[in-house]
Order: sequence, then structure tokens, then C-alpha cells
Amino acid sequence: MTVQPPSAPTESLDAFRTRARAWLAAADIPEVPRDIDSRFATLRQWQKTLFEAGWVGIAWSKQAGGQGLSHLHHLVFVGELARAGAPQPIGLIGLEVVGPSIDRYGTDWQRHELLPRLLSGDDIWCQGFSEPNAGSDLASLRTRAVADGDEFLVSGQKIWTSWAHLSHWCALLVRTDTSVRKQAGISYLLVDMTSPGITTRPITQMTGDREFCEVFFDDVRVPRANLLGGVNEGWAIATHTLGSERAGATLRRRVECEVALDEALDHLRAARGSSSDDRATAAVGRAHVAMRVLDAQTRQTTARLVADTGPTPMDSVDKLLLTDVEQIVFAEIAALLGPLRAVPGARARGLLSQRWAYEHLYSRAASIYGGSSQIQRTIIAERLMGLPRG
Amino acid sequence: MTVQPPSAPTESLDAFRTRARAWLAAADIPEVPRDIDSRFATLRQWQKTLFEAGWVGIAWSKQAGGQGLSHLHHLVFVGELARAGAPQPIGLIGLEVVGPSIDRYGTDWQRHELLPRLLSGDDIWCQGFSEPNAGSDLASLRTRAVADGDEFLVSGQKIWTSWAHLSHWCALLVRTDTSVRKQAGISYLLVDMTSPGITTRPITQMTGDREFCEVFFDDVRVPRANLLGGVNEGWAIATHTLGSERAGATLRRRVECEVALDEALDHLRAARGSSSDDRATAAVGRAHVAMRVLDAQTRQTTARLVADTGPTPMDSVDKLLLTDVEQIVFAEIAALLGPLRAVPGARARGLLSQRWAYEHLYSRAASIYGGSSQIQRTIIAERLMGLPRG
Amino acid sequence: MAEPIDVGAEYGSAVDDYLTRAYDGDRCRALLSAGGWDAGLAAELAELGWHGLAVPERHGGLGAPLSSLGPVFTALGRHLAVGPMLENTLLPAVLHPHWTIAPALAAAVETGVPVALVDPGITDDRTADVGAMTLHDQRLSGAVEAVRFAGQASLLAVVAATEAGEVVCFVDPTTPGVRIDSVDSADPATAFARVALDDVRADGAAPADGGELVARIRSWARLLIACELSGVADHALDRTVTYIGQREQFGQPIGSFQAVKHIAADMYAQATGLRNLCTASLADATDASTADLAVLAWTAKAHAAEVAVRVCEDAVQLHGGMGFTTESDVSACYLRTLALRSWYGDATELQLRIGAALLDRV
Amino acid sequence: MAEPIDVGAEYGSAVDDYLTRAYDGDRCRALLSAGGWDAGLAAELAELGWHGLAVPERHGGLGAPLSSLGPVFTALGRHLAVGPMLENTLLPAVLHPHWTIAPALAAAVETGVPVALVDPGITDDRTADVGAMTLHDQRLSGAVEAVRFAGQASLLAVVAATEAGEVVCFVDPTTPGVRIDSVDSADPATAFARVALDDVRADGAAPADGGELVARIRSWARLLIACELSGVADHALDRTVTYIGQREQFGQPIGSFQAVKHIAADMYAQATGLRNLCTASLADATDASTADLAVLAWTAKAHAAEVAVRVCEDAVQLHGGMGFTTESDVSACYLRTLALRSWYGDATELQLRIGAALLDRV
Repeated sequence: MTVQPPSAPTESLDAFRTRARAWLAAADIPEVPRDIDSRFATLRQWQKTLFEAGWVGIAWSKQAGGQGLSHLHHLVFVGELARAGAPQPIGLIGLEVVGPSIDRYGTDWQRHELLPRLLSGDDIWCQGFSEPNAGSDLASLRTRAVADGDEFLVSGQKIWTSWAHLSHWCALLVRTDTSVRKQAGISYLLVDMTSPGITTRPITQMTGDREFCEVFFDDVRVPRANLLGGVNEGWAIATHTLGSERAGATLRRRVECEVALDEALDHLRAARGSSSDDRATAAVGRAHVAMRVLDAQTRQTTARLVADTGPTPMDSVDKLLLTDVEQIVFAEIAALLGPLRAVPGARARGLLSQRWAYEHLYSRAASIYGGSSQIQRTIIAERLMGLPRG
Repeated sequence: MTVQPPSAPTESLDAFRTRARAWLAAADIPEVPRDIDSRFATLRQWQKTLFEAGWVGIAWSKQAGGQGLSHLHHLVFVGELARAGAPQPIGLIGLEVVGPSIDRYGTDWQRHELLPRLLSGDDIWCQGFSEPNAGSDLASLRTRAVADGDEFLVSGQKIWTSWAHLSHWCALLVRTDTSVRKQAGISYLLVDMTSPGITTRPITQMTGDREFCEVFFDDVRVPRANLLGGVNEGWAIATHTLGSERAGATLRRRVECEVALDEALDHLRAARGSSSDDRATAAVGRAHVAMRVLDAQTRQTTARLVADTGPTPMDSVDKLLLTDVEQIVFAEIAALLGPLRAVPGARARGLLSQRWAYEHLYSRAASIYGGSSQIQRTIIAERLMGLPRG
Repeated sequence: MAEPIDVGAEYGSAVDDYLTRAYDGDRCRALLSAGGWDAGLAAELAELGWHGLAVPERHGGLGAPLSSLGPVFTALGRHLAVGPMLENTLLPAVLHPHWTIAPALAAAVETGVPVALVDPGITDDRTADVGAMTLHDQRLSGAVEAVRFAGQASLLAVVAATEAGEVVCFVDPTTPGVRIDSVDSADPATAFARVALDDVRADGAAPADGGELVARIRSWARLLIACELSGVADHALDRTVTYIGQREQFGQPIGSFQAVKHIAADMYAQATGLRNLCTASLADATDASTADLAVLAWTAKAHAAEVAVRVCEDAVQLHGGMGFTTESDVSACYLRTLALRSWYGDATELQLRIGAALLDRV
Repeated sequence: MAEPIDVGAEYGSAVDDYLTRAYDGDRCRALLSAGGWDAGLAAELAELGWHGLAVPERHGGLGAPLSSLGPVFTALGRHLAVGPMLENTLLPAVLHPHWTIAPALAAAVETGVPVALVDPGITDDRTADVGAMTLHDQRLSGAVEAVRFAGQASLLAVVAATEAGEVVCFVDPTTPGVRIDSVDSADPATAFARVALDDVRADGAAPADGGELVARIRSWARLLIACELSGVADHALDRTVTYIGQREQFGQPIGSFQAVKHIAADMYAQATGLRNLCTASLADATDASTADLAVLAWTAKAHAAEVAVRVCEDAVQLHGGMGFTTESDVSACYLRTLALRSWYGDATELQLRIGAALLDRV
């Protein structure tokens, strides 16, 4: 496979789609192994392949090493990846959360040193934001960094850090001032995961996945040059980037759900033959309605992304509806497995049990991660509806 | 129809049921008119008929003018009335809320003067507890009573007072002390509805019913002899009686729902003929499951009533489940009306549109009256589950 | 994916503005308890020219696409407008090739005297209860139990079954053999009648394009009712936000209680989702094939039926006892929603049709 | 209405006490990730005599009614007990007339080595996916994709179709023509195998009473699974109450937030309703006709399937990220619930059967 020349910045979406489709049709799309170490290795290699072909950092500026195209181009590629049955690049945390923050708030050294390897997949980044005692109340984090000459000494514990045990770098929020309002005493450090004093422990999810980790920091030394932005400016950086990333994540998830539902429909059609199956019919009807709601909702999301409105409380409406839709879609499909849900290798109505049971379980996490549905409802009530704070 | 002799206190439930069934089979059960004045007159006459035959105050003591039987006997009769398609006596507020309070907390004069006419239906009582600005927060009521010699001068406004415009007496909660905790400054007055200064205004419900009223008190004079219990003891009396009545109300409503569902089933069976109708089949299945849940739940309620445990927070679980069940049952049945729901006189699947649309609408009020579902959930969480007060 | 254009938003705002000025408040409330029909209002709206929006310019209309009626119906729903808007805007626009044989179509646009749609196809579920209509040798026989505004109509557009499929025919309501009996209505914004035809001669459409035309009428009826339901849900939501921000219990507005807040936030999200679904469906409908249009319309109507009912039920709940009285707007919203929910199919019925259509595709 | 007696509550408490002492904690957690079968535990429970509860006294059992197994299964559910309890308690008790031809039934009671029930009737919905089994001339052929504990069983009780209806036959798993392939399990408390029989000679029940017997086994399986699901829901609820009382966010226990409280209160009400439904169903089951027993069992199972899933989903939600990991009990509760939900029918399937049965009654 040869590296294609980066396209002109004015490339139309249709032309871009055609080029992406052609490339994917010829590409050697990897099977994703179940074993977590091989999965990581395979997906990292896939990111490298995508990068070399010019499909990573599509909406990043050329100066930052990207393709200088628009968010819509990026979304088109996300969709084409999903439709081709190809995995997304594994370094999403780096590409969508950490990278944009470094690009915007970083020093020259940080940008030049870190961004190229982040894009290429040579460095995979993880995100050390959440803590065991600060779930929905993210700002109450307690991991401390104390200045010590040219370094910070970091101690504390993070959780829900995906791929931490295999990552090279960590974007870490730390408390640098305990005397002020909780949001005002937080700094953002870029931490080399090979630093002495870091240990990681993968947590098993009920899906069987083990990519989320606890990360323990025990007097870890981080050079002052690795501070992103100023001391105590971490909260603003983190929330800006988390907010910006949300719209992209919503749109990516929409495509994943759409592709999955289409696939389920193919299986159901193939298995149904000529016999009627009212239960599957009703389930497909409900799932389709839900998916259309998400499609309609994300047209607004796309419009906001194009207009670059930045984070808004409307993101919470998106999140709530997205959660609703994916939970409806996968619950409907998974219910069609009947008693064979208990047997992962079986097929019911043409649907492979383990595949759809997995999707269903995974959808249950949607109302928890990225701000629980309870948090989203409070944001909507107070910030969009103007209801009084309790 | 002759008045039957009161049965021996040891009459078995089966014997009692047989006697009730025989009486009802021979009784002249009235059609209930739609017009509210005629409805009131008809139902009042029906209570008199029931009273004269010994079917009112079944579980009241003989001293108080009742039949001296058990709560279970009373429940059997409630069920037999429903199954015979006969209305319940109209004076339920008197029989289940006010009467027991007068019997327990009243003076000799109050008991002898008021209870006999309350039982016979000569006096119909209404309940002046709720106020426009004190819905779920009942104790914040503002209707004031000021002592003035041998009288109280009452001013204020009540709401949701059923049949107020046609009632003879009102059980009224008033504020007699504004300097203490809100629950501690409430008194319970027995007010003659013909007193000068009382005006009533019926409110139309979305069901079309007009038996709930607003009641305005404008310097109404109430003799001190009409105070039930002591001054500022009204809250304890009201909550005791409201609590005791709840179990009975739950059991009565269960019977009504059961009878209605059976009737719907009869219509559906008759209309179905031999054609299959999956939608009706599924609806009946769901409604039956719900009804069985209520049946099972109310076995516990009955056990508590027999053991005379008094009000408990378990009543809130009953209320929540009862609400759930009636809303499921009537939503399922009403949905079978399809577009003909809009045309009250039409029949769909053998179901008369206006009948089942009414039942459905009425069921929606179940989560509001008698303590909203939100209030019940708070009680369950704090008093049964021991969760911390917010 | 179609671009998110806001079809006919301008018309919608105009209707919204007019109704805010001339209809809201006492007049609305009075008409909601007056049987769903008011000749004065019908004439007034006709006068304003609203019915001609989607009528071709050669017939004196504005020639806007049918999708531009969507925002109009959302506005009508938001104001709980009473009367035969579907009959007076959609039918003249869709049936314009037949204006010559049915001049009452043109009159409806001008005067507001409606053309009633006599359609046994308002549900696919237990159609026997609704009735049936057949056409043999250009003569119509049958009955339909529930026809909107038939008692007020100057013309009946009758959907009848033939051996070759369904067709639309026209009948003058004064023709011998036509029997129209007004019946009670549980929909505060609609008057109903039962229509029976006994061997009545029909003027009308050729069977050749009948099926297509009937499908088109029903699809657009579903889309516009979905928009109207979206408007009703918006109205119930608005009233609720106002109410819970003001109503105090336990010394604070009930809208400051988290449990209330979260119910309200769900209403907001659901109503927003429905609004966006309507907008997207209208945008996609314009160029859709008959089959795709049907699926779009089933989908929008199915979701609208479900969401509007849910939002109104929450609105009633958060209003407490007051929401259950006719003195609050939300009770009218709920009754209207319950009536429209199953008109041309509720969620359960339509989901089955959607599922069947999708599973049959190869 | 049967009196609200608490059938077998004593047995339930005994099981509860034992499991609290000897099973909870590390052992439970270890077994939940060990494939759903542990020979040691099976032998231990047999040793305790639990499997003989509903076995007639003449066979050395306690002769208690089948309904007394209900509280036992509730306790098993509450402790997320792993293993073939249904196979070891229900089958020997129901099939006791056949102990002489199938001595493994007695052995199951004594040793805990299970009798597997090979039943294509675990769902009525798309049965083709599950498999089929037929009996001709006393010879069995067919396959069933999912059989609990067939890989561990000393005997197969096979439900097979004949021209005269369904019958139960017995097959020694070592007979030639029997093929048992263990398969992966998504149920943390159950091991599964695929069972195929190729022209295998059957010992077994006479077809005469076959239908009755098969109906009885399935009804009791449904009732006991409903009880187990009720126990699982109770467990998820208990863990959640503890968790939200301790876990702090924004400076207070999350259980003090009204929105969390109200979700928890609904869980409590739902779990209570299910528990009471199970108790009432067991009380009514004892004297019920086969037809009534079937409706009772469908009803209890339908409701259990729905409520247990809902309660577990809320439990996971209120546990936040932690609820989604295998380190919390609620995730195991949820996985167990999802596996049992459709075993012998979920709510959707069974509601249709209930509705059909009720509408067919005259």
C-alpha cells in the first residue's frame, strides 16, 4: 500500500468519500483479536496504516500534522470505516481529547515533541481524569502534584483509564492547590507512563473487556516542562476539550449503531426466509424509529460542529437521546436471542448470540460514562430550562 | 325490601358473602345518572337502602351504629357490590375518614349527634383538608380559625373537596396557631355546610366529572362544640385517619380494577369471534400480569388490616404498585380502542369507547391524589430503606 | 443524509404569531369546549390564505412544497388550534388534479368549509370496527364510523376499495343515499360524524393511479399529524416549565426538587428529539419515493404518538391535581394527544408496518 | 383467593443461613467466574439434604409440597448460587413415579450429580433455533442447542414430540448415538451443552400422561425461576441500598439526592411486588389444575423476567462505573438475570400465551 498524497483542502465531501471508499476497499482491514494485548498491537498497527495513508487527524491543521480538512470530512471517514467493518484508530483519546488540548494550550516543545507520535500511533495516550471518589463530581479529584524544583511529585489514584497498562503517555489532572475552590486548584500534566512509581491494574467489565484500568501514582516525578497551560489552569483546559470532543463522539457512536442495526437486519432477513415473525418485526420497527430519532438529532449536532459553536448544554440533550436510542436498539435486538442469549456460540434468528449480547451490555454503560444520565438531566433542567438550582 | 336482622358477630365470611350476594341479587340496583345532581340524589338514596338493610358501617362497632363485624366482612361486601355492578355508598368520606375520627376523638355529643345521620346517608360529609397552595405539603395549610367567644371565625380556601356543593357537613383542617411548627398549629373542625359565609365552586376534571370543588370560607362562625379533639390536635387526628383509610381504599380500588378487567375481557371475547388479534392478546396478557401483582400485593394489605397494624410506610409501596397496575391495565385496554377512542359512542373490539377512555383518564389521576407518586417514593426511600434525608 | 434545512419555517412563524395574537387565551379555551368546530375561525383562517400554501400557483395558491405545511402544523399544535386544518390544506393541495370535477376543493381553500376525508384506512388494526367502503360500477356503498368534520363538509373525498386497489372518489354530501350523523367527540379540537353511503354515484379519480394517491394522502396526513403532536408536546412542556418554576411546595418552587427537575429534563429531551425528527422527516419527504415516504411517515407518526403522550402525561403529573382539571392547558393537550395518537396508527401498529417493510427489503 | 401462607419459608431461611455462612463472599465470586459448575458445591448441597425436600417420603425425601421449593430458590437467587439446583430438586420430585427405570434420579438427590432436562420447549418463540426432539418406535432423534448441565449429567430427561403429544424419556448419556458438546456460557451460574441424539433408544414415560407431565415440569420450572429471579432482584436491591448510603459525591451520600432516592424507591416497590407475587403464586399453585397452574406460572415468570431486569439495570446505573465491572455483585446479578429472563419464556412471549388462554375461556 502506498502513501497517498494529502488531498487539496477544498476536496468535496463526495470526492473525499469516494477516495476513502476506494482506499478502504483495497485496504487490508485487520480482524480484531479478543486477547487484549494482541488487540492493542493490532489496532495500533492499524492506526499507523491509516496515518501513513493520510486518514488520521483529518480535521487537524496541517501545521499540527493533520490533513487540514473539515470536521465533516472527518465524520465521513468515521462513517466509511464503520461501514467497511474496519476498526476506528485506537488512539482516540489522544486524537480527540489530548491532542487538540496540546495543540491549543501546549508549548512549542510539547507540540513538536508529542503530536507527531500521537498521530502516527507510535504513542498511545490515556486519560487520567476520573478518580474512585470523584465520579460525577470530577472536580473533587484528589491526586496531588507538589512542585519540587523543576519537577512535580505526583501521588494518587485514577480510575476508568482506558488502555492505561499499554499506553505511553497519560493526560493527568492533578490538584496543585487545595486552598481554593475545587475547580481552581487543578493542573494538567503530560505524564510519561514509563516513569517510576506508576502501576496499573486492569478492571474487568461485565462485557468481558479489560481495557479500563486503575492507575496508581506513588511519588511520580514529572518534569515541569510537561505542564500543559499554567499551574491551576487544568480544569478549563480539560472541560473545553471534553466538551468539544462530545459532539464528535456522539456522531461516531451514531454511525456505529446504524451500521450494527443494518447488520442485524441483514441477519434477520437472511434467517427469516418466508415465515412470519411478529416479534422480530415489532423489534425492528421500534429499533428503526429510535435510529431515525438519533439520525434527526445528530443533524443538529453536525450543524453545531460545522458552525464550531463549542460545547453547549444541548450536548446533554444529544447524550440523553443517544443513550436512549442505543439502549432501545440493542435491547430490542438482544431480546430476539431468547434463551439462546445464555449460549454465546448459538444463533437465534440468524443473530450470533455473543455479538448481540455484547452490544446490549455495552449499551447499558452509555447512561453512565461521559457524564451519567442523572448529570445530563440536571444540566438540561438548570441550563436549558432555567429551573432553579436545588 | 325488608331490613334484615343484623347477623351474629361470629358470622363466617362465607355465610356473610352468601347473605350479601342473595341480598344484592334481589336488590333494586340503581343506574347511576350522568347529571351530577341526580347522581348525588340517586347515590344518597342507595346509601340509605344499604344502611337500612344493614350493609353500611359493617366493621363499625355496634355502639357507634355499625354492624360490629370485621374489616374482612366489610371487604367482602365491597367486592360483592363491585361484582354486582352496584355503586359504593356515596358517603365514603364520612364512612372511612371522618366517622372513625369522630368515633375515636369526638365528644359524646358529637358522636350521638353526627354519626347516625352519617351512616344513614342523611348527612353526606366532605373533607376540607387540601388547599390551593398546600398540595403535597398538606401541613402548610393557611385557612385560619380565630377563637371568638364560644365560636371560631374561619376564613380561607380549600380545594379538591368532593361533593362540597351538595354536602351537609365538612371535616375542616384549620390553622389555629401560627407561632409553632406547622403541624403543631392545626385544629380539626366539624362544619355545617349551611353556615353563612361558605361558597363552593365545582371544578371540571378532564374526565368530565365535576364532583371536586373549591370551597371558600369567609368569616364562617363554627361553634366551639364542633372542635374535634383539642385545639391544635388536628394534624394527629387527620393523619391517623388518613393512614387507616388507605388500606381500605387500596382494597376497594383493587376490586374495582378486577371487575373492570373482567368486563373488558368479556367484551373482547364476545367481539373476537374466531379471528386472531395479537394486539388484544398481548394487551390482555400484560393487564392480567399487572392485576395478579396487585392481587398478590393486597394479600399483604389485607393481612395488615386484619392484624390492625395501623398506618405504615408499606402503605406507600401499596399505593405505588396500585397506581402502576391501574395505569397499566387501563392504558392497555384503552389502547385497543385505536382511532375510535376519539368517538365516545363507538365500539372497538366490542369495547365501548367512552367507558374505557374514562377509565384510562381516571387511572392517570392515581399517581396524583392521596399523595403523589413522588411523595410515596420519598417516604419509601427515607422510612423503609433508611436513605438519608436530602 | 439530507441537509438540515428548516422547511417552511417562515410560514410556521407567521401562523404562530397570528395565533398568539388572535387565538390564545379565552378564545382558545372557549373553542376547545365547543365541539371542535367553529365556522367563524374556519372562515378567518381561510381569509388569511393559509389553506393555499401548498396549492399550485395555477390554482391561486403559493405553490410551496407539502413539507412547508409541517411547521404550520407544529404551530397549530402549539396553540391547540381547533378545526379542519388537515382537510383544508392537505386535501386541496394533493387533490389539485381533480379540482375541475370537485370545485369544493377550491372553495375549501377560499372559505374554510372543509372537504371531509372518508377513509376506513385510519387504522390497519381491526379495520372492521372502523368500517369499509367499496366501489362497484362507479357506485359507493359502506360506512365509516369516525370521519373528521363530515358534518360540516361541502364535499366528501371517499377512499374506497375496488378490485384493482383503493381509489379516491368524490361525493356531494347532499346526494340521496348519503347519510351523515354527527357523533360526540372526545377530541377537543375535532368534530366527528358517521358517514354511510348506500349505492351512491361517485365522481372521481381513475383507479389507475388510485393506490399511489391514497398512499400519498395517508403519508402526508401522518407527517402533518406528527408535526401537530410535536407542537402539542412543546406546548405542554412550556406550560410545565412555567408552572414548576412558580408553584411552591415545602417553601420552594417544585422545579427546584431534583426528582421534578429530572422528569422535566426528560420531557425536554423527548420533545426536542421529536421536533428534530419532524424537521428531518419533512426534509427527506420531498424527494422520497412512495414507499420511502410511507416509511418516513410511519416512523414520524409512531414516534410522535409515543412521545407526545409521554410528555403530556408527565406534564399532567407535574401539575398535580390542577393538571387533571379543564382549567389547565395541559389537560387539553393530553386529550388532544390521545385523540391524535391512534389517528392513522399509533406506535404499536406502525412499528409493525415499519418492521415488515424493512425486513421485506432485499 | 388463597390465604397468604408463607410456604416453605422455613426451608428458605435454612438455605439462606447456610449460604450466608458457607458460600457468600470469595467463594461465591470465584465460582461465578468458573463456568457455572462446581462438583464440590453440588456434592455439598446434596449432602445437606436440600434436594430431597419435595421428594416423597417413601423415596427418602421430606415429602414437602413443590411450592416449598419456592423460598429455597428465592434464597438461592439472593446468594447467586451456582449449579444445577433446578435439575437436582425439581426433576427427582416431579419424576418420582419413574425412579425405578431411572435410578439416577435418586442418585441426583444423594450426590448432586444432575439429571439434565433436554427440552426444546424452553421457548415457544422461534423454536427452530433451539432444536427439536422426536420419538418414533421408542427411538429418539434430534438436537437441542442449549441444555443446562448436560455435560455434567448422569442422566438425560428428554422431552420429545410424538404424534400423540410430548413425552418425557430417559437416556443414559453414555449410550451410543448420544453426543454432548459443552459450550460457552453467558450465565455465570450455569454450564451449558449442546445435546444431539441420533436414533437412541429411550427408556421412559408412557405417552398417555406425557403432556400433563411435561406441562407440570415446565410450569414448576417457571415458578421456581421466578422465585430465583426475585431473590436476585432482592440481592441487587440490597447491594444498591448499601452502596448509595455510603458512596459520596458532591459532599454527601448519593442516596440523599432525590433523583437517586426515587429510582431506589421504585426498585424497592418493584422487588417487593415481585416477592409477593411469587409467594401468592406458590400458594395458589398447590391445588391448581394443569391449565390454571400454567397461567400462574406464565404470569409469575413474565413478571419476574421484567422486574428483575429493571431492578438490576437500575442497580447497575446507581452503582455508576463500578456497577459495570465484575468487581461489583450487581453486575453478576444482571448477567444472571439476563440469562434466566428468557429461559422458559420472557415477558413478551408469555404475555401472549396468557392473553390467548384468557381470551379462549368462555
